[in-house]
Amino acid sequence: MSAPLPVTLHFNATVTVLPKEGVLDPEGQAIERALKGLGFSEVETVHAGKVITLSLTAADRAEAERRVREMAERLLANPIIQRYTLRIEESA
Amino acid sequence: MSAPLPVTLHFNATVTVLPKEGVLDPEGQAIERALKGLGFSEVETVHAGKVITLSLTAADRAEAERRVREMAERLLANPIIQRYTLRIEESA
Amino acid sequence: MRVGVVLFPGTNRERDVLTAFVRAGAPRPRLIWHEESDLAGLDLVVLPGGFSYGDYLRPGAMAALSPVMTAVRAFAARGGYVLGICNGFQILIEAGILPGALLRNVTLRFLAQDCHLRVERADTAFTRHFQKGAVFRAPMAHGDGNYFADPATLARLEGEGLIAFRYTPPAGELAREANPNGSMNHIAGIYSANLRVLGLMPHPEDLVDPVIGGEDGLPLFTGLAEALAA
Amino acid sequence: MSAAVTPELARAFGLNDDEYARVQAILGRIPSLTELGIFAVMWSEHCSYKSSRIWLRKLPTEAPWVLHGPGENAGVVAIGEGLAAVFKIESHNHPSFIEPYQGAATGVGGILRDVFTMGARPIANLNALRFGDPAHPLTRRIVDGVVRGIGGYGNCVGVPTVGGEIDFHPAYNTNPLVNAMTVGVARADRIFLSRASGVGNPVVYVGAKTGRDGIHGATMASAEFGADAETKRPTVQIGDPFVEKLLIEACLELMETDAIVAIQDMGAAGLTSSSVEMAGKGGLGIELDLDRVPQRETGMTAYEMMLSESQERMLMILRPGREALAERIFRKWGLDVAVIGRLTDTGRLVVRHQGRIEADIPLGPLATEAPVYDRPRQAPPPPPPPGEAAAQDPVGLAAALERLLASPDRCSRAWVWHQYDATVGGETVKRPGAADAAVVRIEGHLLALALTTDCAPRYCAADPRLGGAQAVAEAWRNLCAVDARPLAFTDNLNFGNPEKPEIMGQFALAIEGMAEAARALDFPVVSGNVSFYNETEGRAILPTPVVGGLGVLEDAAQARGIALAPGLDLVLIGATQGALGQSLWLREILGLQAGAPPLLDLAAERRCGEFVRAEIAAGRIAASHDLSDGGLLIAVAEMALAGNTGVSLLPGPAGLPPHAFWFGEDQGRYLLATSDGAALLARAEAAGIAARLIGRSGGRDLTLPEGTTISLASLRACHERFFPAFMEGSG
Ligand SMILES: Nc1ncnc2c1ncn2[C@@H]1O[C@H](COP(=O)(O)OP(=O)(O)O)[C@@H](O)[C@H]1O
Ligand SMILES: [Mg+2]
Repeated sequence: MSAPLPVTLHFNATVTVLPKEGVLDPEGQAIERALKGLGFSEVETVHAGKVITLSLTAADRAEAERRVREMAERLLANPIIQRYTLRIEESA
Repeated sequence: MSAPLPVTLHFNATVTVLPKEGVLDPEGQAIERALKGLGFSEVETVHAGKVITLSLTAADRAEAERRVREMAERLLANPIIQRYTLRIEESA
Repeated sequence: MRVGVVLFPGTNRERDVLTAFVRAGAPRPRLIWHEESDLAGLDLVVLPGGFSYGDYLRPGAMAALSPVMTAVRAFAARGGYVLGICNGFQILIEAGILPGALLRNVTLRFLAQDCHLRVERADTAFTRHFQKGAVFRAPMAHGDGNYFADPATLARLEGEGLIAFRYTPPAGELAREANPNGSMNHIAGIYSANLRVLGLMPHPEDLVDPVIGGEDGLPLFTGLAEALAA
Repeated sequence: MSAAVTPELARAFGLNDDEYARVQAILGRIPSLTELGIFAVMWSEHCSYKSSRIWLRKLPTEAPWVLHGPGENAGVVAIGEGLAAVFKIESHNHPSFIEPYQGAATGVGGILRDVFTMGARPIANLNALRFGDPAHPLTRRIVDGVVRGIGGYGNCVGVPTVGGEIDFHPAYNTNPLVNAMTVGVARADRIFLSRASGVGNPVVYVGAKTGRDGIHGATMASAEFGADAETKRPTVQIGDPFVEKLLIEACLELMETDAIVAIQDMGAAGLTSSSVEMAGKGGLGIELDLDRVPQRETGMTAYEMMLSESQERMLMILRPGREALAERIFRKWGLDVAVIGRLTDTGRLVVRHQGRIEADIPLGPLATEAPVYDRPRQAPPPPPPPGEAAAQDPVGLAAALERLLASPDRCSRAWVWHQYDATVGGETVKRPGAADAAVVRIEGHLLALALTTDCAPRYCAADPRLGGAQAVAEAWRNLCAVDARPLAFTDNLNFGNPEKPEIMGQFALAIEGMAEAARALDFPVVSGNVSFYNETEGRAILPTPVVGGLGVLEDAAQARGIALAPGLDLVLIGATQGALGQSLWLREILGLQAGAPPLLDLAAERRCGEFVRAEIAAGRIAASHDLSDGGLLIAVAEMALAGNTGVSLLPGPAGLPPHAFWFGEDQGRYLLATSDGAALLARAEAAGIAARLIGRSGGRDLTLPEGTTISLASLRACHERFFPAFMEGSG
């Protein structure tokens, strides 16, 4: 009658947090100017943001993704000025 | 006698910069504590870094990659404390 | 003595440094714009504090690439004296003129408070008016002052006596609470191998006047004025 | 783009039907969308002061040393040696709730621009902050973001943050107050004003590019928050202190030349208010060609450009032919510069974009027909009688002292100001925590300015008139305590919804009280700001009229701090009745917010302040502290902690319960440390001033009159516990 033992899998997640479209990105602008100053004239636009990598356990990929999304919404990104993207990979 | 007109392609590049192994990452640690404090006990380790996204033109993917790598080495990452990864995609 | 003070976009403690040299009896330094590259005739180049290029990306990273830094590198290689304070120290490090890196403070907060610095050697142009082992007070004001170096570099700095100042309590012993930014080996400032380039995080230039709260930082400037007197 | 302009749209823009009718009458037609936007922001509460204007006129604004009073970007007072101090305070309350870091940061940026616009180099920043109950779930995040934001901006631009104040109260739970003050110094004969002149002169835009930031920020600041505050979020502006620093240097460099006729920062309602105000004050017209505005985003409409609140921008009128000079200086500093229009003699604002006229508005009526309201007022209930509850002391002096010193409103703020660079510039004589007012010397001079921000909202809530007067008197007192000659103040009137009679009643009375104190103390208002609609879901903040005071010291070296040295007599100056109504003791020990606030005797206030200044100037005072929240014993403890020197206290007067003597908040009092207490008492008596010897400094303990001894170490632990524990509580 016992439920199947939950398997725990390991995942690596990368949360990339960038300024929302249209929101001023002073750091990106400063980097853009610096790159152009170094002669990288092929550069068009630059944005700067944060990346958070984390390892975690979850029953499956869907759960890992759901949890990391929750972390992003509650702590890692500020929805007023930032947007975020997730990448999740199962690890060894 | 004229050389073939160089085609210019557009690329989006993402440079992800993270603390090197063995370098203190107080921000990653603080995020880890905060996540655990919020009840995300499945989190194991956290690292925090920077992401720089840029759009640029180049003749081909190899050139785009070479140039972005050069940007990373000269400005975007500090090899003493950071490692970086690149991702390049051709854009419309 | 001819002193040049470099101005980057975002430098904000240049006037503090000018005042400190004037109070030390030195001639008023000349301001050098970051796009200049002529340092001829100078005895000492100062990179003052501030937020060059807004501290974006990494403090000092963009300033390190400016024309004047190519000149400063050559100037230092010729044996010129260079003093980098706070953001100036970060720039020297990013430019590879001094080794290591300055990470974010362990507190993850900007630290603006007085600290105490122990003088590790008193036989340099910068510290000749201090006693070896003396402790003096200096304001600190930075977000990224947490000194880091790989083990080999650290061993070399220690072994060759290139640590200039360490954070300590007023009595001079080593104590973790007195090292608020978390620097390795409590390092607040380091020298180049020839002892002619000094980088440090705190601001002795902001404590050179009894009316402002003390003259603890003045010996650095009077010492330099004497050492480099033409 | 011209969306159909309808009365509904006008209402959505914050114009009521009567106001919208006036717009149509002025134009003689239906406004374009851009015109509607311009009228809406210019007639918003924030820009037009429509509910407050008639009341602000009651404040005294003149004195021989006042060079420019309200009406300019900032107030200007002569401080001697041909110099002038330029200063103002401004609120950024709503943005700081929505995005605490950026809200506070851009608040600092905005007030800096008001000051350097006038040609002054900013030499100090201060702030006044009010947060919700520490136990409220949002409070910690807001405190963290606001403190980081103030530091993040001020530290980067290199202007020392030297003072401020912080209180907590549940009334600010979802409506924190962030008031930022900047003080600058200029040559008195080189003040730049915003009045445009010279038909044909170029209108020049400098600074950062225009994006879609904060469109409708000004109208947002003029509307109460509902539960839908979240949906208003995209209007938040982002600050770039690096660009601001460049802008300061570039503007001051251009100001050394003769190029500038008039200059105005682009604050609330950006291009609209700056162009309208400059041309309007000059009685001229102005033409703008929006195609020339430096733009950060593509496809911006005229409406968006006129209303954008992108930060770090300025508008200037140049003398003809000086465009190239300006361009060279701004390019050197890496900033955008563009001629975007010229002055005309039409008296109209004409806005062109992509070959179309998007707005054509007569400036005269836009200003003269702006609404002004005498809103209904309801007198608040009379101040409550002093309570009986305070007669008994259930805990004793020692326990009460420890509790008060540890309370959020009285504990050490070092955790906060240790994140603010207070020393940059090398001229900070008295840093936060060192004295009642911050003291900053003027480079190359002995002269110094003393600066303070003050307000006791709990007094204002109980008796707005008395509370308003008290805020002015307290600022004045703080300046006297460091031996500065008080010159003038700037004020930030933070109130709830003015459409509610009880709020308007508070507002009017607070102003009357402020005016009365200002007159009695010869301490005029030279600039200020009104922030209404500080309410969430119908609940208003406490009335909070913050006063930012400025005084001058002829010699920075004479400034006194609060730090005690051993071997000194402590003398209390001013009369003590033991006023416990609305006191911190009552609140923290008995849990009561009750009774009438302490009375203010403005004549005695003035006598005591002048006496204290004369004593310090004569070199007889080693340390000085004014008495405020928490009363005498708190002041003693603060002086002891600041100097790391103990004190032995003498018993208080017979006939007054000890807790009333030691914790009463009677106004107009100071605590002075001097080597000869008897002589000081004699001089006070001769001057007709109440004075009393209360103890002597020395040792490492505070010894209370009944003999209890508390070590400085344990007092310090109480004092310093709250902020780190609260803020580092979790992540
Ligand atoms: N409470 C007040 N007391 C005195 N003057 C005030 C007050 N509120 C506003 N003012 C003055 O009214 C003018 C307009 O203020 P404001 O709209 O805040 O200026 P800005 O255009 O710089 O934002 C300024 O001169 C200001 O000093
Ligand atoms: Mg203004």
